[in-house]
Amino acid sequence: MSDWLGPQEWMAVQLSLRVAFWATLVTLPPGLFIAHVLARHDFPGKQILNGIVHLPLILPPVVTGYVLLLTFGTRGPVGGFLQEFGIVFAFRWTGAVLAAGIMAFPLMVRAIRLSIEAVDPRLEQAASTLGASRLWVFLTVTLPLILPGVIAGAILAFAKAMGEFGATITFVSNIPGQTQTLPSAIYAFLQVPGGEDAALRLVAVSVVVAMGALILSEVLARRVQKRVGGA
Amino acid sequence: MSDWLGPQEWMAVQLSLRVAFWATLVTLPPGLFIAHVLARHDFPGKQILNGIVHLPLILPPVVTGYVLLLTFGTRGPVGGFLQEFGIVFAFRWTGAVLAAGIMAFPLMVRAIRLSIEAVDPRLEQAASTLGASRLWVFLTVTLPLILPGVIAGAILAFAKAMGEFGATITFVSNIPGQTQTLPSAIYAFLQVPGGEDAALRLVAVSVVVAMGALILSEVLARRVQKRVGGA
Amino acid sequence: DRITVFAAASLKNALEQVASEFERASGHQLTLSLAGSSSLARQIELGAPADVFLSANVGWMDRLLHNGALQEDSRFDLAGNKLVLVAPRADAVQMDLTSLAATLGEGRLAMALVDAVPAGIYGKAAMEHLGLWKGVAPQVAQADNVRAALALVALGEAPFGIVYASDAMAEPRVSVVATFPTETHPPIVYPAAIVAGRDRAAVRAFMSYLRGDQAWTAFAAQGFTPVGVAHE
Amino acid sequence: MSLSVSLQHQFAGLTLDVAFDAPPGVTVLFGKSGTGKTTIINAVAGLLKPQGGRISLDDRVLVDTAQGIWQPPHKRRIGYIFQEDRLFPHLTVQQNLTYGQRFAPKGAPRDALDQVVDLLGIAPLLSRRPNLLSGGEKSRVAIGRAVLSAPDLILADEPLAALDAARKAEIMTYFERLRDEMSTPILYVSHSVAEVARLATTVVAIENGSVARCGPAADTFADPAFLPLGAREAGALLEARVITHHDDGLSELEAGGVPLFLPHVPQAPGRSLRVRIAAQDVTLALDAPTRISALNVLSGRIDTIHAGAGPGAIVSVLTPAGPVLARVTARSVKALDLRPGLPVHAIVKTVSIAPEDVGG
Amino acid sequence: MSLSVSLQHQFAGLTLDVAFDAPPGVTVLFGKSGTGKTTIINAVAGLLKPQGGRISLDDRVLVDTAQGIWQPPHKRRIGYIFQEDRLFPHLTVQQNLTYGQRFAPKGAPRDALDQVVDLLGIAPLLSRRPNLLSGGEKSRVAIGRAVLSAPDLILADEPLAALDAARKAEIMTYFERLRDEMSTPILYVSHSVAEVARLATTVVAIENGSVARCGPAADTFADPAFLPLGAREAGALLEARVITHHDDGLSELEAGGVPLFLPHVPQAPGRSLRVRIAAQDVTLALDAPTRISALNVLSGRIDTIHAGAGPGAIVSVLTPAGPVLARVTARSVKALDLRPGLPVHAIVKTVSIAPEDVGG
Ligand SMILES: Nc1ncnc2c1ncn2[C@@H]1O[C@H](COP(=O)(O)OP(=O)(O)OP(=O)(O)O)[C@@H](O)[C@H]1O
Ligand SMILES: Nc1ncnc2c1ncn2[C@@H]1O[C@H](COP(=O)(O)OP(=O)(O)OP(=O)(O)O)[C@@H](O)[C@H]1O
Ligand SMILES: [Mg+2]
Ligand SMILES: [Mg+2]
Repeated sequence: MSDWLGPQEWMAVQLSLRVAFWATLVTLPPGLFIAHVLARHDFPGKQILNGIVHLPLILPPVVTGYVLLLTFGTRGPVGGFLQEFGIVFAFRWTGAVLAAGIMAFPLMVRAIRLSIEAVDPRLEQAASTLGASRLWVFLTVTLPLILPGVIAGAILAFAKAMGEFGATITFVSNIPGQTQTLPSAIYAFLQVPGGEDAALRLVAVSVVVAMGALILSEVLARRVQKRVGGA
Repeated sequence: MSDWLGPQEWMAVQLSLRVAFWATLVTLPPGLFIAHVLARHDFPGKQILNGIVHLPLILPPVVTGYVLLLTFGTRGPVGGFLQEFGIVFAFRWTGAVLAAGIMAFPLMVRAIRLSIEAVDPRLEQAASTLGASRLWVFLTVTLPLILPGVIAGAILAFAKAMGEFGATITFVSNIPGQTQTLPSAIYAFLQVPGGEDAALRLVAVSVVVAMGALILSEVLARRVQKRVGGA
Repeated sequence: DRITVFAAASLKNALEQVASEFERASGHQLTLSLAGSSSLARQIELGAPADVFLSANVGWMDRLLHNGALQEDSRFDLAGNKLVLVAPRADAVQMDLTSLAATLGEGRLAMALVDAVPAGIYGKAAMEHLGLWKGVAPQVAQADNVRAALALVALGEAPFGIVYASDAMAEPRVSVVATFPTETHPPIVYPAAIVAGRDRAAVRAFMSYLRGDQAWTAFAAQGFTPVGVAHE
Repeated sequence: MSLSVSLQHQFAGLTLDVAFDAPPGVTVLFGKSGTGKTTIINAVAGLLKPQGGRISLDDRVLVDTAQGIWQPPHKRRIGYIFQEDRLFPHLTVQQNLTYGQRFAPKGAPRDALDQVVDLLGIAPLLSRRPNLLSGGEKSRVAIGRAVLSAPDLILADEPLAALDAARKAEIMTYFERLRDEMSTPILYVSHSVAEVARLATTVVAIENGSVARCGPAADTFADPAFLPLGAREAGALLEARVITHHDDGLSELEAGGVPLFLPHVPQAPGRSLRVRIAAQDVTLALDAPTRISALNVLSGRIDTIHAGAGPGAIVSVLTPAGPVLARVTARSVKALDLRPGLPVHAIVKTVSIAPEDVGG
Repeated sequence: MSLSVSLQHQFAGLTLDVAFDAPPGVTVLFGKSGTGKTTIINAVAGLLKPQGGRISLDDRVLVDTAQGIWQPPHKRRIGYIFQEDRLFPHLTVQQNLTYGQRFAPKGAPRDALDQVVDLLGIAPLLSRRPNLLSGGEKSRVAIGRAVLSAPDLILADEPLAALDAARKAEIMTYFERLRDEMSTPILYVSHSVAEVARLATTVVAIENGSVARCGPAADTFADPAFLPLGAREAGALLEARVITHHDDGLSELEAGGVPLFLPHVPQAPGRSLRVRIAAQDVTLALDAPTRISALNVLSGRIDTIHAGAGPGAIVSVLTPAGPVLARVTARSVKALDLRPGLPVHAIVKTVSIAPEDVGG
């Protein structure tokens, strides 16, 4: 493997995995929260929240990256604030996580929201008559029932994070070992004549990794489904 | 509006709408089919099919675009074949539809699949005892019940198609009036000094259009849900 | 007649001006497809309906000529550019390139992709030529194109960046603090050529219009520098 | 039409191995909760692929695991009334009711929608969706949906559990009509002998996954040892003929030459019908009773006495009308010195032949 | 504890306007399908926000629309046995059963899991998931889940509809224990008077969204005009005391000095209990009967005669044991010249006081 991939590409593979993993993990709690809010609550501004969540999907990634740079960069309002607490995104792999996470967010929210909407509210009612508060109902009834959807959302997010390029490179640019993810490396190879072979190797790695994650998620989801599902 | 947007930008807006609309419409039937197959059937190679569906999400869009160019270009195996029947994708708006559709496909399939998995198979059984064949069961029971998911999938696809850039520009280039979509136009503006304002205007248009579509889909989905759903 | 031009996106402003003037003068219609040189080159290789290719670098042009996708004798260098070091306007002071590594410290040097995108390749070559590359390499933040590198400097995220003079000129938030001598890097040129099999009167008319003074005014206005003899 | 079932299937908690024939008419499956009734019905409907066995409806083989035959559910032409309602939530009540009609063969005899709707009392609900219905309303719609699909066979899994007695009686009458006029065979799961006795042609009692008893309803119910659901549910069936309808609301019937007085029955004079007399409603007297409110007294001789596990006994009395069961205490058996051959009078309160125990 | 309900709510097809008090014990809601029973119970549980009204449990106000008070369901401490089972599909039976326990206050009196599991006969199912249970098994688990949450109030919406008679009787006994030992008030929906008569402290009959009748169970059942579900369900309640248990499996009780013989009851001698005598199980005789299998004869005088719409009449007889109802034909009323004041003998078959009609 290390023969086949140069050390720099190897680093990119590792970094991409790390970024995708953390992007998925970090977006999961807010994804659950927002999905629940959108699925089960009505409030003024709901459509606006929904729109904001979908923005990264609609905007060209470059624009998203630029917006991230403006807000989470060291000179940005949020970035500057967080910097005081030692949290820095600019030019760090954490920034790549942020970018990938934000790009993946709408996919995750949609998947989870659909699952929540499919949960029979009568089961949640039953739980509440048994004494479970809203939070407990969510944790003990809703969450286990939407697990297949959460897994689906997570894998979508992971896949998206593995493939994300435009926003990431715009926000944290491409620093080998720190922010150079697989797609950045692939992109670079494709920019120069004759780089196709090297790009192809990296594409193959991407595909293998993502397929692995996909199969894992299917197995997990199926196990969960079997517990809950039909005869 | 035509004052505010130049004629070329205005064309890009129209084209993007057209492309997103057709991309959504054209991917809907295969999306339904594949989602149903993945949700309700087991067969060898299922994981491979699932993986292929997710590929456009995993790969950097440039790679997807390149692959499309290689296969559906005038010199590509599929493109060359289709050309005999007068179907041309290369450097046509139809190619932009193809690119956007393929990029949006995994999102649509996931949304629909989740919805199908949430349908109580006992209802489908009931329909079959009443004499409905598999196809009828799907059309009269499954499909109406998953409508919210189909709408969600379609709107994800539409939003994605509106925002798709990398694969499109790589596959069909950026020809005003033919393949220049909003994101391509935004990209071009961002490549030269002083283009930011124009880019921003186009971003605003994107956002407004996509939000409109989003709200429409929410209203539709809610109406459907009300018919089916809880008290 | 309708002429389709596949051109590097960085030529957008100049070409649009040229296009409208040419259309008025000649009566021909001009369609501009603006994208990255690599995309355009591959598309032309695979049969894109382009008549003229304007590349932002020599590499892709060479490859297409080599493949026979372009008409050999039609090639010429349209314009050139200069490479400059920029800093955010607020803390901009003219400086010596050799002190870059020291001044940079922990800060980032924004460049386009140093192995893939022309501005990055030129920049890296220049730094290597000046013997500075080793010192700054770990600090380089590579953007996917030169405009994104410029944005990093303009927003103050990177204290320095290496970009084209043409871009730096139009960005009010940055100042040029040093210019790379021409001999430190391969010549920066934007070559043009007719796509093989697309040689028509109208296309030729456009190519010669591009060489003319009127076109040159437009390029010069965008900060491009002259190449070859035509405009000396 | 006649259904023939032979099934082997194994679950974690249940080994099912049953074989029975369901001749035309109503075949009632009795059995405690969890004995496998729904499992059997699911296999007949095609919702469960049995591990082994053969199910056929006349010549039509629905399943034969040995020959690898398997008809999918939608080809079986079965109207299944599920234990839960399973209504289509996206369709109105009316659309639910007519769902099966489009798949029914053109010429299939079927009841008019209006008639079924009236009978089930769901006319005001037609435009509503199922999620806005009460429990009993849902189960009535589910019944309508199944019978309106013009099925060749009806499977009914406790269809009346959520209904009040009055409504139950009406729907029982309707099932009777289906059985007789449409001659649709019905496989019916119930927990209550009283509820289905008048309907049943054949009785199949399931215990822990096997057939404990199977036979024609009249014989089975007349057997004092047949207590599938406890002694309280015992009772015999008499074949009777309507003689006339009296002005005071009573109908006079005749069974084996003995007059029987019942609350008005709808059948015309001359028609035959089946009357169930629950064992617990019968009092035995050694002397012919006079000046009592009970109108029906059947005289006969004791055939057998079946002492149960508890303090009771089931006494079978042979009367000209047929065998009648009486549930009495062991104490009475002793006090009255009841024994086979003894002449006794079976006192049956008119009214205790309740409407749902009379059927055609 | 005492529940007080006053409710106004309007649906497309129903205008609900009811007010009743449910004193400690079991309050039974009777009513035909679609009259609003589930709707009332949902409002008590907090699953429906009524358009108007007030519901309180002793001092605890659960809802008061006038004052804008609203307690969410999880604060109400209510054990709701739903009309459908609503088990959690992702939890095993055991986890379903113990779900509510973690939310119960620490010191709340509750039954041991084992005991409830045994009673409900679901021990072999503990590790299964609900989708693999039969209909009756599910409904038993649902009962267990509600009672194990140590509720202050139990709402039971036809909890026994899917069960056989034997299992029903066992669970009724258990509800009785909850009522007496745990003194948990129970609001119980049923379609069958016989099923709940022994349980009921209070009876509320609902008709088309309003309270048609409401009062203590004994009074209400003794009223010959109270026929919420048809004459077949009429019957009176007697207060009796256990005297002794005989060897032949009979228990001797005493009600107002009159001996009553019943199949063995579990209560110890000296304990009081309530016995229901269904009107249809009573035969009236003008002469004291002899040599018959019925062991119980209650002598008294006719109080009222309530002629129904059909051929029957409900005769109320005042006996030393209390009022007893008898359902007879109008023909017998005429033939025997029955009229208020006439001395008669009410013949009750021992065995017709079925186990489920006896309660403590
Ligand atoms: N898919 C399954 N896997 C394992 N066990 C099952 C499955 N389906 C049913 N069972 C078990 O098989 C037994 C019989 O179930 P069935 O539903 O046939 O009972 P039933 O006779 O209809 O009972 P009820 O009267 O309660 O509805 C039950 O104990 C049930 O738990
Ligand atoms: N959310 C609702 N919207 C409109 N109508 C409703 C709604 N919920 C119930 N209903 C109607 O109100 C009436 C009373 O319903 P409810 O469920 O209280 O009846 P019920 O007495 O419990 O009947 P059953 O014995 O059949 O369960 C029914 O006609 C039902 O269709
Ligand atoms: Mg069952
Ligand atoms: Mg109800």
